[in-house]
Amino acid sequence: MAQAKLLKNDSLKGLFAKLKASGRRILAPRGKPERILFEEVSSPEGMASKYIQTTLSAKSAVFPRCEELFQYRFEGKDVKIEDRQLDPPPTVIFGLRPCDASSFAVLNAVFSWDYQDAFFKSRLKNTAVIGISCRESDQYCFCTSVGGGPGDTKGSDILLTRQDSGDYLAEILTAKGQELVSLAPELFAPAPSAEKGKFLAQVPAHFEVKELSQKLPRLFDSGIWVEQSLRCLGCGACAFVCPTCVCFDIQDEADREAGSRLRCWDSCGFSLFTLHTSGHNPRSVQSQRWRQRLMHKFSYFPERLEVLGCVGCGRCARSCPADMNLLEHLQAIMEAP
Amino acid sequence: MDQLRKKARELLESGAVKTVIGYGQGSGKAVRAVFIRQPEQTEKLILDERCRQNLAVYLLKPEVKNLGKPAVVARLPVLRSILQLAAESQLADGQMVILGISPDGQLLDFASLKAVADYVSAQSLELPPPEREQLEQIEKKSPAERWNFWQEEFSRCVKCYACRASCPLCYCSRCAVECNQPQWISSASHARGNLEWHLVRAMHLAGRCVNCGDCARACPVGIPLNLLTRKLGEEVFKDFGLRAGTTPELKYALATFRPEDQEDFIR
Amino acid sequence: MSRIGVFLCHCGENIAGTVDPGKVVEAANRIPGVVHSVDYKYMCSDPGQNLIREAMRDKRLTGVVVAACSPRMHEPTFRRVCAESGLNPFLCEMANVREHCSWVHEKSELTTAKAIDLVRIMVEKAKRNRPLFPIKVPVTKTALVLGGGIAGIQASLDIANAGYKVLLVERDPSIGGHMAQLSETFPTLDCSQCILTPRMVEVAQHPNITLHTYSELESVDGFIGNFKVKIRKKARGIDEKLCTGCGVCAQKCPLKKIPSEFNAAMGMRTAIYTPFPQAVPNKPVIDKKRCTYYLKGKCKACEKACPAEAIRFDQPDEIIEVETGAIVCTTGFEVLSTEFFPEYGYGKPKDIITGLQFERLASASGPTLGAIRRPSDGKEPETVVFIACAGSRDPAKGIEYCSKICCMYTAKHAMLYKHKVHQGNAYVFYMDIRAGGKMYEEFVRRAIEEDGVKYIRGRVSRVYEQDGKLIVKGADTLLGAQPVEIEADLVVLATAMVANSGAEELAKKIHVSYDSYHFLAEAHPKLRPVETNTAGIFLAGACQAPRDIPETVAQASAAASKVAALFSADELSREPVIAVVHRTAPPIFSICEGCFMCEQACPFQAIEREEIKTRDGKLIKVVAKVNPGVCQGCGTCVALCRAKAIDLQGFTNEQVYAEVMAV
Amino acid sequence: MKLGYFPGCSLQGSASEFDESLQAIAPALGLELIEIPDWNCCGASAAHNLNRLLALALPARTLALAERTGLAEVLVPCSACYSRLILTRHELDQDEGLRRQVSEIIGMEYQGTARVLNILEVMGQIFQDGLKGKITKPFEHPVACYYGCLLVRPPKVVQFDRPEDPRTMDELMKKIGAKPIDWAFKVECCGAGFSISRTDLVAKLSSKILADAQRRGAEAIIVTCPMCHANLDMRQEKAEKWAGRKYSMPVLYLTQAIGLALGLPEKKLALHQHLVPVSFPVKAKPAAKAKAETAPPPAGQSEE
Amino acid sequence: MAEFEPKIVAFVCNWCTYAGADLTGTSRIKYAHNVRMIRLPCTGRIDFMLLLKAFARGADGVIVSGCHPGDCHYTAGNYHARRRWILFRQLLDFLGFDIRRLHFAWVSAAEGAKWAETVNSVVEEVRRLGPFQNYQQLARAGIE
Repeated sequence: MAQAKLLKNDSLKGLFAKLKASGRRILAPRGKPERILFEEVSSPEGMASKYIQTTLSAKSAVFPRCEELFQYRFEGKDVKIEDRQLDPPPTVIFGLRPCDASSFAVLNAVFSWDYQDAFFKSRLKNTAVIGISCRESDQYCFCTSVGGGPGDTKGSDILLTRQDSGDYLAEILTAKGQELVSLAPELFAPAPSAEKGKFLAQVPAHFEVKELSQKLPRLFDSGIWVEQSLRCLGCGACAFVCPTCVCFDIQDEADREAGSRLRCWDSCGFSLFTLHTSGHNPRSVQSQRWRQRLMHKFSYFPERLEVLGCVGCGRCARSCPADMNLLEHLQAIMEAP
Repeated sequence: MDQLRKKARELLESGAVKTVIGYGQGSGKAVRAVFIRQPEQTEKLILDERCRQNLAVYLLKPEVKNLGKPAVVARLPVLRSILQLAAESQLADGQMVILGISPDGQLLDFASLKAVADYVSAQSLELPPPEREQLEQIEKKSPAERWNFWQEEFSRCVKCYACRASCPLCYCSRCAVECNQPQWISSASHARGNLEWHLVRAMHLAGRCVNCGDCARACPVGIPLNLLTRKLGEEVFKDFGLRAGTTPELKYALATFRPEDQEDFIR
Repeated sequence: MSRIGVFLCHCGENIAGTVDPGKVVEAANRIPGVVHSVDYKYMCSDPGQNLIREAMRDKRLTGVVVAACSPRMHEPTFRRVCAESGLNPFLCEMANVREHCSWVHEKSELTTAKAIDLVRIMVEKAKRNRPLFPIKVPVTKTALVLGGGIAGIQASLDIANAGYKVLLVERDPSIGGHMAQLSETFPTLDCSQCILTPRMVEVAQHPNITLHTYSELESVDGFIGNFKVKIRKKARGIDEKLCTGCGVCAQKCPLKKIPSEFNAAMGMRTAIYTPFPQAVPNKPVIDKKRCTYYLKGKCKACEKACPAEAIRFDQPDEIIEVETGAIVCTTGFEVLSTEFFPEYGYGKPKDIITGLQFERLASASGPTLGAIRRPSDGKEPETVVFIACAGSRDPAKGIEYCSKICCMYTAKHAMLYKHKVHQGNAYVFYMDIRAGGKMYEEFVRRAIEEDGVKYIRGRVSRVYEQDGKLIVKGADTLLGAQPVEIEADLVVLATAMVANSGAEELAKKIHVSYDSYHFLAEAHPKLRPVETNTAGIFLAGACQAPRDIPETVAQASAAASKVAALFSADELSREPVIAVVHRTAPPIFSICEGCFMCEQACPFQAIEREEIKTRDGKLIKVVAKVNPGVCQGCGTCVALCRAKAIDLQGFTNEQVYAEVMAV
Repeated sequence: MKLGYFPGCSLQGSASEFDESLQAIAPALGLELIEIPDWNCCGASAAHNLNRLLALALPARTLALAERTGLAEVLVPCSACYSRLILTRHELDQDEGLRRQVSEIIGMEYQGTARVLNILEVMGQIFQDGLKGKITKPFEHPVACYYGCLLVRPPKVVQFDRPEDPRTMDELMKKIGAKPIDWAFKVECCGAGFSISRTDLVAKLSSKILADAQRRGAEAIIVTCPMCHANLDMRQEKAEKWAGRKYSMPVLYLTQAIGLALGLPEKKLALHQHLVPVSFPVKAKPAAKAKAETAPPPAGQSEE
Repeated sequence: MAEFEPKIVAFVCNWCTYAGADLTGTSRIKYAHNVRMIRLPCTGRIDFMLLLKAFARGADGVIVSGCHPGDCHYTAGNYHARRRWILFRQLLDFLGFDIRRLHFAWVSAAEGAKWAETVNSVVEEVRRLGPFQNYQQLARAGIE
C-alpha cells in the first residue's frame, strides 16, 4: 500500500497550514543544539534541522509525564469522583526519527497488555506520525542492532527522506498517512527519481539482540553489573529521556475541598522505586538497579511481550551525567563469559 | 598527568589505597569517572581541561566504599566539597587519600584535611567575572521577567533528580522530596512541583554549595539551576562572611548567627 | 479514625457577642473527624467542664478542641479536665476565638467565618495529636536568690525555713539594700534599722543560707530544676575568715574623702570601708578604683594596722559554680539622681537633694546623725520644699508610670523635718496624693493637720540658686494657677523609682524578658505576678515595678512559696513538647544522616550523638539524639533539618502542615 | 566661610545695629554673607497665631529661594526668625503632603535641603580655633549671657545646646576675654511681644532679669534677639521704675561685643543707637563690684 | 465588584507575637479579618517550606512575626529565623516572586497595637497587589 510521493521542502509551510486548519496540533523539534525538544508549532520556521536526535523523546505526546486520571470533591464527609472525558487533541508529530516512531509500538504493547489503558490508547489513536529518516547517526545510535534502521518505516504514518535537493521522498504508509495527504494532495507530486537508500545513515549492527536476550538471565549474579554501574549516580535521566520506559507512579494531590489523582513518570533507577514501608529494599544498591534496567528491556520485555524494550535511539547515553554508554555496556555483556 | 599516574601507581602498589577514583576516556570525546584498582591500569588516568565532574560524590556511594580505601583526584571544587562533607561529619581524616590538582595541573600532597583547608583558603574564592555576569544578567531583569524566565526553564524539568544525584552534598538517604508524611514537595513534575523542588534544593544547599556546576551539567534538559545555589552562596558570603567548603569544622550559615546580622525588611 | 469533640464557649457575651455560636457548631460538625460539637455559655465553668467530661465518656472522644479564649489562659484548665477523664491531656487543643477573633472584629459573617476557620485549623491539628507523657526531670533542691535587699532576705528566710538550701548573692559589700538606707519607715515610723537588722543577722546565721556578698551573677545555663549557675565573687581585698570586723583598717586609711554610696554622697568614707555600722557581713572591702595601693602601689596603711593580718591585696576574683533548681530575682531598684532634671539645675545646686539623700540626713546612723543640715553649708534649713512626682508621671521625661511610694515618704520626710525643726516651714508641691495602703491616708492627714506641713497642689517649673537661697517657682492650681515663689533653704526631689542600671544585662543572662523601662516582666500581671515566662525563675520586689516594703515582703514570701512548691517533689514533670529524632527498624535505623547541624544550632546544647552498632559492635552510623531533660522545645532544629529527621512533639511537621492546609 | 544670610525685618528696622555690627565684624572673621535675593518676612509670631499655612509658606519661600541660589547653609541671626525657619523646615520634613502643598502656595519647589543656622552656631564654628590673634581689645567685663526663650526651644526641634542652662554663648564670651557670670535667668522670658500691648508685664519680667544680672555683678547683658534687646534696653527705664532701683545695665548684641573685642570703633558697631548708654564703670579692683551697684546715674538720664 | 479580600496566613511565635495578639484582643483593638494565625513555639520553628505551603494553599500574603532580637524565650530562635529569612527572601526575589507579599515583623507581648497595625498595613498592601495570580496559576499548569 506504500505509495512514494515527492514533497517539496517549501511546501512544508502549506502542509503545516492545512494540518493546522484541520484542527490538528503539530509537534515538531525546536531548540538550541544541546536542548532540542518537541514543541507545538504552527509553521516550519524555527524548526531544528541539523541534529541527530531530540533530547527528550516524543513519548510525552502519548504518555504525559504528569497526567490527571480523575478529580474528586469532598462534600462534608463523603467523596464525589469526577471522571475525565478523554478527548485528547488530534496531533501530528512531525520530524520523528524512525527509532522513536517504532517506540510507540513498544509503549502500546504495555498499555494494552492485560489492562487496556484508555488514556494512552485515546492519545495514540489521535496521534499521527510524520517521520524523517536519519541521514546521520553518532556513536550512541544502535537501532540496527535492535531490529530498527535509519529508514525503517515501522510506526510512521508518512516517512520522509530528505534528498540532496532539500525536497523529501514521502512514503505514505498507513491510512492515517493517507488521510493527512488527502488534506493537501496537491503538495504530493509523483516521485519517480526520488531515492532513499542513498541518503540513509550507516548504522553498523553491533550485536545480535536475540543472543543478548538469551544470555542476560545467565548473567544475573555476575559481577559485571557492579563493575559497570560504579560510576552510575542513580538519577532518573535515562528513564525519562527514553522513548520506551513506561513505569509510572500514582500520586494523589488533595486539599480540604477537592483533589486529583495524577499519574507521573517514575524510574527504576531510584532507590525509592522499590523501598518497602518496612524499610527493606530489594534493590538497595545501584548495581541491582542498573541490572534491572537492562534485564527489563532486553530480557523480560521480549520474554513477556514478544517486543524489545529498546529501540536503540541512544538518548540514555547522550543524557547520562556519568556517561553510562548503553551500547558499550551491551557489547561488554555480549563479550562477557 | 604523568605525576598523577606515577603517584596513583605507587599508592596502589603499596596497598595504601584499594582504588583510585579519577577521570578516564569516555565515549567519543567525553571523559568519565574511572575506578582504577590495578597499578598497571593507572595509565588510563587522564587529566585535562575536560575533567570537570565532581568526583567527591563517589566517596559516599556504598559500592565505592565497599572497594576499600580510595584515592580521589581533586581539583579546587572537589577539594571544597570534601571539606564541606568533612564539616558535616560525612567524611573524616584518613578515610581517603586526596590527590590535589592545582589550577595549573600540578599534583598537590595533603597530609590532612586541615592542610586542604589552608590550601583552599589561600585560593581566591571570589566568583570569576563571567560567573558573576551570569547572575547579574538575571538580577537585572524585572521580577516579572525573572519569574517568566524561571517558569520557562522549570517547565522543562521532568523530576529526574540528576541535579540531586550529581551533587556530593545531596547525600540524604531519605531526601525531603521523598517525604510524604507530610508531602512537603509534590513529586509530580507539574509547574508547582518543579518550582517547589528547585526552591527547596537551593535553600538546602544555601551556604553549603561550593559552586562546582555539576548539577547544571547533569541536567538532561539544561536548566541553569546552579545559578540558584551560586546566588545563595554569594548572599551567604556577603551577609554572613561564610564560604562553603573552606574548613573541616562545621560553620553552617543557617545553624549559627550573629546578633548584629543586618537586614532591612523586618518591621 | 479520630473522634474529635468541639466545644464552643460563649464566654458570656465576649464570644457570642460577635460570633454566631450556632453557625460555628454546625460548621464544626461537618468537619471530617468531628463526632461531637456543642456550645455553652461558660465552658471553663464547672457545668461547662462537665459537658466535656460527659461527651468524652459518651462519644469515646480521641481528641478535644475547645474554642474559647487564649490557650495561654485556659489550656492548663481544659487539659486537666481531659486528664481527669482519662484522655491524654496533649490530645486537647484550644482555638483562640476570643482574643484573636470575637474581641477584635465587629459582629459579622466574616467574624463567624473566621471563627470557623480557627476551629477547623485546631481540629486538623487535634486529629494528628499523639498522646504525650510528661518528662521526669530531677530537681536540685537549692534556690539562688539574686539581690540581698529586704525582698531577697525575706525570700531566702522563707525558703530556708521551708528546709531547702539557699544561695543569696548580693552585689554590694553588705546585704540590706535600699531599706537599710532609710531612716524611719511609713506609716508606723519605726526605724528601718531596728526592723531590718535582726532579719539580716538571721540570714547570716541561718544554716540553710549561704551568703555571697560583693558577688555578681556571671552566667546561668540549664533549665528549671537544673540551673548551672556561675557566681563571680569579687575580690574584697581581705581574708573573710581572719577578719574580725574591728574596723581599725578603716580608721587608719588616709583617704577619708570618698563619697559614700551607702550615704548617697551625703557622707564620706575611706578606701577600705564597711558601708554602714550594722553591715552584714561586717567585713570591710577595698575600693580598688580609689585605694592608693592599687593606683600607685604605695601606702598599705590598712595592712600595717590590721591586727588579724587579714589584708590580701592580690586576692583574685573567684568563680563559684553551683547547681540550683530555682532562681528568685530580687535585684531591686534605683532612684533618679538630681542630674536628670534640667529645670532644677542639672544637679549643680548642692542643696537640691533626692529623697534617698534626705533619708540619710534623717537617719540616726547617717552622716549628720539625724540632724537635717544643708549639704552646702551645714546650716539647719528654715524652709524646706519637697517636690513630689519628680520625673514620675512625666511622659516628656519618658517615665509615664507612678513610682507609688513617693507620696508616702515625702509626707514622712516633711513630718520628720517638722519633728526636728519645729519652727521650720515645710512645703510639699504635689499633683495627687496616693496613699492607698493600710494606715497610709491617716499618716498623710497627720502630716498636714498635726505637723503643719503646707501642701501646695501644683508643679514646680524651676528651681534656681540666688544669694544662697533656692528660689522655687511653681503654681498653685487650687488658687487658679496662681504663680508661687518660695525662697527655700533645702529642696528635696521625690525622684522616680527606676529599674537597676544592670537590669537589662541581668535579664539577658537569665533569659527573662523586660518592659521598655527595663523592669523585669512577670508571666501574667494579675494571675502570675511573681513568676516569669522562663520556668523556674521567679521575681519579687521593685525589680518588677515600683513597690513599697509591705508589698515587697509579701511578694518575697509568695516567690518563696512558689520555690517551695517546686522543690516539694523530688522529680519535676516537664511539658513533653520536645524534639525527637527519627528512629525506625533496621536496615535504615534512622533517616538522620548525622550532619549534626542541629547540634550546632541548638541554643540549649540538647542534642547528643548516638552510635548505632550491630550486635557484634560494628558501627553502622552515628545519628543525633535529643536529651529530653535539656530540650526546651523551641523547634529551631526541626525547621533546620534538611532530611526532616527530627520533629517536635506537640508541633510536629504533620500537624503544622495540616494546620496550614486547613486555613 | 561662605553662608546664606537672612537678616529679617528687625535687622532692617528696629534692630539695624545688630545687622551693622554683624556686617562690621564679618570681614575680620572671614565670613562672607550672601543675602538671600528677594527674601520675605518670616511671619514672626503674628503669622502662626492666625494661619498655619501662611506661617509655613513665608519661611518656606525664603528657604526655597536660598536653595535656588545654591546656598547650602543660611545664617539667621534674629532668634525669632531662626525659630520660625527651623520650625518650618522641621514640619515640612515630617509631612511630605504638606511640603508639596506649601511648594504649590509659594509657586516654587521647596526641597528642604538648606540648613538653618543661628548666630551662636556660626560664631561657634568661627571661633572654633580661638582666633586669638584677632582679639586686640579683650572685652574684659563680667557679662550675663541672655539666650532668650526662642533660641533653645522647643528642644526636640531645635536640638541646640541644653534647653534649661545653655552654655554656647558663655563659651564664646570667654573666647573674647569676657567673664560670663553663672545666673538663673538665661532662658527666662523677657515679655517678648507684650513690649507694646502690656509694657507693665515687660517691665516686671525684664526687671527681674536685669536685677539678677546686676546682683551677680554683670556689667552688660549679651543678647541675640531684637525683641529681648528691645525689652531689656528700651524698656529698662520702665523696669527700673517698676523695681524702684537703678540698673543702667548696657545691653549688647553678641556681634557688638565681638566687634568691641576685635577693636572696631563704637560708631561702626552702632552702639550709639542703644537707649541705655554703653559705658562701663571705670576699671577698678574687683571690689568695685559692690560700687557698681550704686553707681550714680549717667548724665542725661532723666530721673522720673 | 466587591473589594478583593486577600487571604493572609500569619506564622507567629507563642511567647511574643501570639501573646501580643492576645493583648490586642484584651485591649479590643479592631483589625482586619483577613489574617489566620498559626501558633508555633518560636520563629526558629517556622520552616520556609511552610510559607510555600501557605502560598500553595491560596494565601495572597504571609506574615511571619516573633520576639524582638534578644527577647527570644529560647534565647536564639529568632536570630536563626532572621538568617533564614534573609536568604529565603533573596532566593524568592531571584526567582521573581513578589516579595512584597511576604512580611516579617518583631512584635513583643507588650505591642498589641503594633500587631493590629502590622496586620492592617499588610492586608492593605496585599489588597493593593491583588490575588497572587503567579502562584495560583501554578496549581493547574503542567498537568496534561
